[in-house]
Amino acid sequence: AKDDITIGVRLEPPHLDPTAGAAAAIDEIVYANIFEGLTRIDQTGSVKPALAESWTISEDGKTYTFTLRKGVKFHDGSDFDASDVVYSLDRARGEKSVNAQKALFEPIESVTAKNANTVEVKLKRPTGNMLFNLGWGDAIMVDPASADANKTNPVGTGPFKFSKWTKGDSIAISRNDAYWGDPAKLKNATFKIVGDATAAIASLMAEDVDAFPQFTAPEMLPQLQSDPRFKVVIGTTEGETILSTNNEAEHFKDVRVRKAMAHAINRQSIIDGAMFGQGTLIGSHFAPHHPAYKDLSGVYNFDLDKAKALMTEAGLENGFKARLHLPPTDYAQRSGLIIASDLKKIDIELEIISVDWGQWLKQVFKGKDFDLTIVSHTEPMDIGIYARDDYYFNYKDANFKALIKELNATSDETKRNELMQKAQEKLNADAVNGYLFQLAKTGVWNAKIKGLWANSPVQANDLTDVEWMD
Amino acid sequence: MLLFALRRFVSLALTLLAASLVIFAIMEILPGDPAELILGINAQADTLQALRQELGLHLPLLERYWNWITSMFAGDFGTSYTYSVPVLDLISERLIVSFPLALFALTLSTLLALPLGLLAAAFRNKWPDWGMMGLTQLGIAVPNFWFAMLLVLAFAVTLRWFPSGGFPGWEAGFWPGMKALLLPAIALALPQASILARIMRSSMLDVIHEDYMRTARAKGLNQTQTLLRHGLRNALIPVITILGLQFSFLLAGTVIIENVFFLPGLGRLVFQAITQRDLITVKAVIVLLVATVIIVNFVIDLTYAAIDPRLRKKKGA
Amino acid sequence: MSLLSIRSLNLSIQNKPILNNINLSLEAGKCLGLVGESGSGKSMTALSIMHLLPHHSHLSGAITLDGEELTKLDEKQLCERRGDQMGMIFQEPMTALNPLKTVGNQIEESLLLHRDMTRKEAEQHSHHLLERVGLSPARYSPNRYPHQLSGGQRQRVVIAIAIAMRPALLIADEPTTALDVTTQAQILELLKELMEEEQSALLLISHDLAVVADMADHIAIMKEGEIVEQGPVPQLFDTLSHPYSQNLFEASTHSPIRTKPPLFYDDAGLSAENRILSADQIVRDYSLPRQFPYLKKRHFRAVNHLDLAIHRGQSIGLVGESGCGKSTLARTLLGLDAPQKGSLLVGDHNPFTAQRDDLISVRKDIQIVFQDPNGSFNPRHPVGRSVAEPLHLHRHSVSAQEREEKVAQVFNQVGLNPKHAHRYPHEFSGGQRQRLAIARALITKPKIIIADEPVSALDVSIRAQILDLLTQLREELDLAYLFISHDLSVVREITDEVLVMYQGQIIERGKTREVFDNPTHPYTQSLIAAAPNLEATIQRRRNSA
Amino acid sequence: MSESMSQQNAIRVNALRSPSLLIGGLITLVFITLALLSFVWTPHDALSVNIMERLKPISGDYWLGTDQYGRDLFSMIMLGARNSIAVALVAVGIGMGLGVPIGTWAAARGGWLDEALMRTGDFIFAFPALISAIMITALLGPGAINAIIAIGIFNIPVFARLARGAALSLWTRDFILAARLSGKNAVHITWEHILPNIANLLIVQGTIQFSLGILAEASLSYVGLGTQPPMPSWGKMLFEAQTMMAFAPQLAIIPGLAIIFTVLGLNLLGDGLRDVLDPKTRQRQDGDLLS
Ligand SMILES: Nc1ncnc2c1ncn2[C@@H]1O[C@H](COP(=O)(O)OP(=O)(O)OP(=O)(O)O)[C@@H](O)[C@H]1O
Ligand SMILES: Nc1ncnc2c1ncn2[C@@H]1O[C@H](COP(=O)(O)OP(=O)(O)OP(=O)(O)O)[C@@H](O)[C@H]1O
Ligand SMILES: [Mg+2]
Ligand SMILES: [Mg+2]
Ligand code: NI
Repeated sequence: AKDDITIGVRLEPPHLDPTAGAAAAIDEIVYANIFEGLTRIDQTGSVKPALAESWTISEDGKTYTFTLRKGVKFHDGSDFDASDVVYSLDRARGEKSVNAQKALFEPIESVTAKNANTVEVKLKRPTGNMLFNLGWGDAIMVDPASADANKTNPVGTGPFKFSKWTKGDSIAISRNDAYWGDPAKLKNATFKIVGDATAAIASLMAEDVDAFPQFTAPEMLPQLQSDPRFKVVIGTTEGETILSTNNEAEHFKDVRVRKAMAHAINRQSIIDGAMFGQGTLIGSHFAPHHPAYKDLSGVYNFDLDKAKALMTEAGLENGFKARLHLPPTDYAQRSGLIIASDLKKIDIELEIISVDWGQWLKQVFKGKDFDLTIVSHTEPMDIGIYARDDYYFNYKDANFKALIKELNATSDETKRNELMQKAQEKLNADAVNGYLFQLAKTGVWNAKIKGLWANSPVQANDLTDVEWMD
Repeated sequence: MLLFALRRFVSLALTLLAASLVIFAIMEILPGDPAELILGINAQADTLQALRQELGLHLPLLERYWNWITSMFAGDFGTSYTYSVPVLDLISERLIVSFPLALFALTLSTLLALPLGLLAAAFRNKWPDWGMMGLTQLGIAVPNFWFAMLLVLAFAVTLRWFPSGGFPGWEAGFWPGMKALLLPAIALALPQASILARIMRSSMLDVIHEDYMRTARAKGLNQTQTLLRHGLRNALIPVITILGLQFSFLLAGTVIIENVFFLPGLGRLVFQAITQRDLITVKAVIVLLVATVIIVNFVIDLTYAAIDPRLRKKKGA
Repeated sequence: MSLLSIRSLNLSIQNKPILNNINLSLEAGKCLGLVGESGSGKSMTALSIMHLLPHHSHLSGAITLDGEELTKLDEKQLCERRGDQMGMIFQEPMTALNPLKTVGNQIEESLLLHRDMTRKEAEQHSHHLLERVGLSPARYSPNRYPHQLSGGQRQRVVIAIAIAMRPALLIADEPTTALDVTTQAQILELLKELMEEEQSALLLISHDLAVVADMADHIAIMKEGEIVEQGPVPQLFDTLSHPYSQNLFEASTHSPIRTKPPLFYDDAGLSAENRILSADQIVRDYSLPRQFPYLKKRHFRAVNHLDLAIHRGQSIGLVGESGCGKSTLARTLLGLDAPQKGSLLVGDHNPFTAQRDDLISVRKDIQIVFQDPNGSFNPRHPVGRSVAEPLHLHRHSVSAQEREEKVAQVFNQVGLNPKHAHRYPHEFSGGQRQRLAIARALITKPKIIIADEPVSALDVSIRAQILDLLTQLREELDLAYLFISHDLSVVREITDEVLVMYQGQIIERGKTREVFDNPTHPYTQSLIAAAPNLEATIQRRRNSA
Repeated sequence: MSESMSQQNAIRVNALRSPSLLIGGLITLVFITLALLSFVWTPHDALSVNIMERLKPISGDYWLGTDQYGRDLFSMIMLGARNSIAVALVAVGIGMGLGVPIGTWAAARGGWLDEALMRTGDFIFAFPALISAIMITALLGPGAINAIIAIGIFNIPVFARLARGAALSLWTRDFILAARLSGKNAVHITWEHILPNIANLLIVQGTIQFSLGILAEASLSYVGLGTQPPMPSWGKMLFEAQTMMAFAPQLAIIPGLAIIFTVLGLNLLGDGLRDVLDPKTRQRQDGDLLS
């Protein structure tokens, strides 16, 4: 069978070191292929052992002891042991750290090597998510000798080795024959950067690219589904696509206005119109495939009369004008168009302002100078952002903060789920943002390929089990 | 000649310096902080500060400009914010795609346009002329990205003769590389060729009416001989001017065409770099592009002299 | 049997008749002169012989060359005849050569085309040809490009190309119109030599009767596409019967009648207060376009340390070959182009430093008639508006109605119908336009008019009218003239005093008669000797016949 | 009076004889009418989204069908025409309004000022236009106004050069000298003599720049920097349609054809104007040496 594959990705990573940048594009290439962490998150989103064979958690939930796998080697031949773990975690949380998710490591008090295969991690307080967090790309294990060069020449412990980066075009990796686990089935894999949706379609049809794990032109899916050459796999992502609302902006301060908007927006028609049917309705900031998910998607049904009534109640029966900042993604641009048309029906006139990511970050995210914007929050389990004072939603609710505080201190699974459901209800009740839909993972690949992830609980294209069938 | 070269060099340097100043100034007022873009939305203030230090973004404006200019003279274009590799490497990697592409398109359009223009002029007001004029009108009117779309649809998706885009790299061989560049080059060349053919035609028509053409006929040369031996070279002079001007358009055209064909070229680099606020790369690429345009026009000046003896320095005349 | 014979030739272009029943014949070794005013069809007759007519032309009749009927040949056969049996020298030496090829190359081309020659042989032969036409390859390298040669030298190259194959028939279409008189004389001499040595027949086309009278054995006079009269020289001049040919002959030797006595520079009546214009040591440089951008600028000195003073009522001629700086001087005197050095006074003011009001009063006194009647009117303004333009100087004192009246008045003065004031320039003939230019110069009632070649663009009969007009106006209005021309015969007829200009300087000055009869400066001597003079030529031909 | 009438008649007759002028003028007129009409009437509301009605084929109700949001394509083309034409027109206006005075001023003044202005023009030319447009829109934010500025700036040196070149050659003409002798100053002369004589050239170049402006706006919108949603623009429509080429090719073909036709129309109009207004090309028709 064929033993090489070309995978299309949308964005080119700025570099290849997942510990030094937020870009999802980095993880999509290197995570689980080149780099591994102590734990890993599998297709279903559950935590599995990786470089740590096993672990124990102390009673108080503050001490984690990891037993490391033996005989693991980095691609450059050096051994992986406890000192590498200490180095990696200290580097990520240290003063000079440029880790984009430094906050994940904030609860860690100390990391010590008990012996060559045992590491003890002490926390400042119990942190229920710790094992999951250690499975993030930002927490991968690196070797002190090669760490600084990882941006251009990543050296990890994974089943694939980095081989070549043709900037702007592709990144090639090849099988690591000295892998500690079951070796990969593919010999070579190339990640080809195809930014443009049109180009993606063309390259797929021309069979220049074998797979697009995240195909960004949902309008083409019916077409591709009926083509026997391809397999279309719809999975889930961690991306809650929301109409982010500035809760301190004039008019939007008023929960009645926010609720009116929730009733005025026909979310199913957004999924149909913008995403061509791909996506799941949500009612809060939580991924539907998660065990703690509570389906609140029906709370605000599409009801223009109710919406108008709410507007009248808020004293805004004549409507008002507002701005809608749209980042340069298809889903945002398309949803924005429909939302603008929807809200016009309750006399909210939206001025659409397209911005690139730089401007979006500066003006919307940091400057909080916006009314509405549309963005997909792709970090897994990120409901905690609503408790952050400085976050751009400007949602400053004491009750919610207390909820999250309690959640962070809890490690009991059922208790946690309960709290999380409460948090979801709270957000839904306050209609903090417009909760539109959970972004679907629409993967398209050659029908003969097996083993690609259908869902993406973390941003990754794990190729370990991928193979061609005849 | 030495003096000439020196003066020309000084003026070239001055123009470039002015250009660099303008570019630097524009880059400075572009909204967006590169450090934030690199680290994403969850980054913390101290991390950002650390990165800013690393990138040298904390220095005062003038000092930054000075550092940039001086190191550029030393051949150091800085390190890309987003790719963390020397900008020079980045550019040279892209250049080996963009430069052949521009050259390919230029050659293609010239090879296509000149004979067509000549033919149309020779058959003025007959069907080859009408045909060519109609086609070139269309060629100018068709947006090149749209044409590119059609090309992909026809030759990559349906016929599968050429790749739909991407670039395998020259190490994959010369032909695969050329094959990848052919469709983009055609899309780029179409409007250029149309304009060029029209210029060639009208320039040839101007020349046809020159007295020396009649002199040539009076010597006993037939029409074709007259056109080729006496007309062509004279007609080329205005064509070359346009060719020089077009180069700049060609470079601009590559931005869009490289996007359509997802070619790893300079145009896409600069486009990406602008949206990612990789300002150091943007600055370098634009300086490079502007320099290219200025240098190309200089070469055009020299070409004039090669073609037209009237522009050469008088020697003992 | 004659070498060339043309029988009932008719030509029409796009159904417009151009030539009508032309009959001509020419013997080997003889010269046939073809004269007639501009547009009469001389060039078209020549091109009919060569079969190089414009597109959409229809030719009928018979043209036989050396017993062969040319109209029956196909294009390929014609190509073989052209250059080989018939050569042609074209009207414009400046543009008849390909600017991008060396002259040697352009001569060799026809040799290589018609003879089985190696490049080497062709090169040798072309050197020989250049020697023949007086451009010794040792002095003037055949590797030069046309722009490196003067007009006369270029015309010699064109002749060398035409005679390269020793054609039996040589057609020379106005071979000297673009050249100055001294060069013209040389070229005509060369043609004569060639006829003698090669026994070629020459068809010489010109609108200058004097030139043809000198060269031809036989003359045909054309008018509006027809031959109105032809005959042998010099007998033809005694028997001119057609009114047009008589008119042509008279106009060529026309001299206006003057009543007022001439006014010379040494007259006691000329005093300082009568002085209208004076120039002292003026210099005018043109900066030439740079050969390359950023290369040092080059200059061309068109007027070189020149002194001049003009008083009321004087009529002064300024002569000199084409390009010697006459027009430049005129523009400088008018205060349009600032001189680089020297001082200039118009009235009592320097036009470049004077106050605005002074300048206006100065401008009222001095006007110009431009060299080119086509270019001196804005094609988009009715001529009345252009003629009235100098009244801008009087805009505070002249009402719209007065303006109309003044325009009507000057129109009448120059013999034009005031009703035509609303017409556009292209609706007037060349002669009428020249009258309009004069009308414009007169409208402010100036004291001096600078007339820059006011007749050079006109054909002989109109030229005579304009000269009469100028003389008459001078008599009536007591104007001073600076009359610029390179045509000596014109200057001789209408000026009292003459300045001879050579390469930006005045080299001789004196009473017109005296200078013409007794030139002292060698350049003036050669100029006067070379100037064709119809009456003198006819006299000479009569004597030798 | 009769004579100047005859001149006008000659132009009129020529205009009728020039097929490119007729066809070009007609096409341009159609699109301008559509654009103007869109202010008061469109068959449907081009901005209202109606997902139920999406991707409808051509029908009596939807003359050109609907797009993926159920918007009426014909209404969008009308609105797009308005945007495209407005952007291009204002950009050409900026180019002419600033370029022509600069060019004629440079020609009248000469010397260092001329040199400085023309070098500045060269300098602007040295920046590949689209890249600079991208920079400008990155600087000012995307949007129609900024697209106009970006495109307009590049029109300035085009017109400045053209006006200067033509004016320079006019300044040496005798009729200008005559005007100077009549005591008229440079402004006066430029207004009375220079401008009327270069108007033809400017009009013809104007149509060319106009068509280039439409293409430039399309390109900018195509990369997301031109007209902003929800306002449709042809370039934007093309961009949105291209992923649907396989099953809804009409979405890409219709705006593509609209661009092609408008640009074609303008080019033909320019060609035609040149033939009609320039007596030289009229004569050229008869004076062929070859063929
Ligand atoms: N290409 C052409 N198409 C139509 N008519 C032409 C063409 N060339 C010349 N004519 C006309 O043919 C007539 C004769 O022109 P021709 O050139 O023979 O005059 P000419 O006697 O040589 O005048 P000149 O002394 O000015 O050279 C003129 O009325 C002219 O307008
Ligand atoms: N604008 C200019 N730039 C450079 N050189 C010029 C310019 N105008 C004229 N000359 C040169 O200056 C010299 C004098 O020109 P000018 O027009 O005064 O000659 P002229 O005596 O009037 O000739 P003609 O009898 O042909 O009218 C010529 O050699 C000409 O080539
Ligand atoms: Mg002639
Ligand atoms: Mg002159
Ligand atoms: Ni024809």
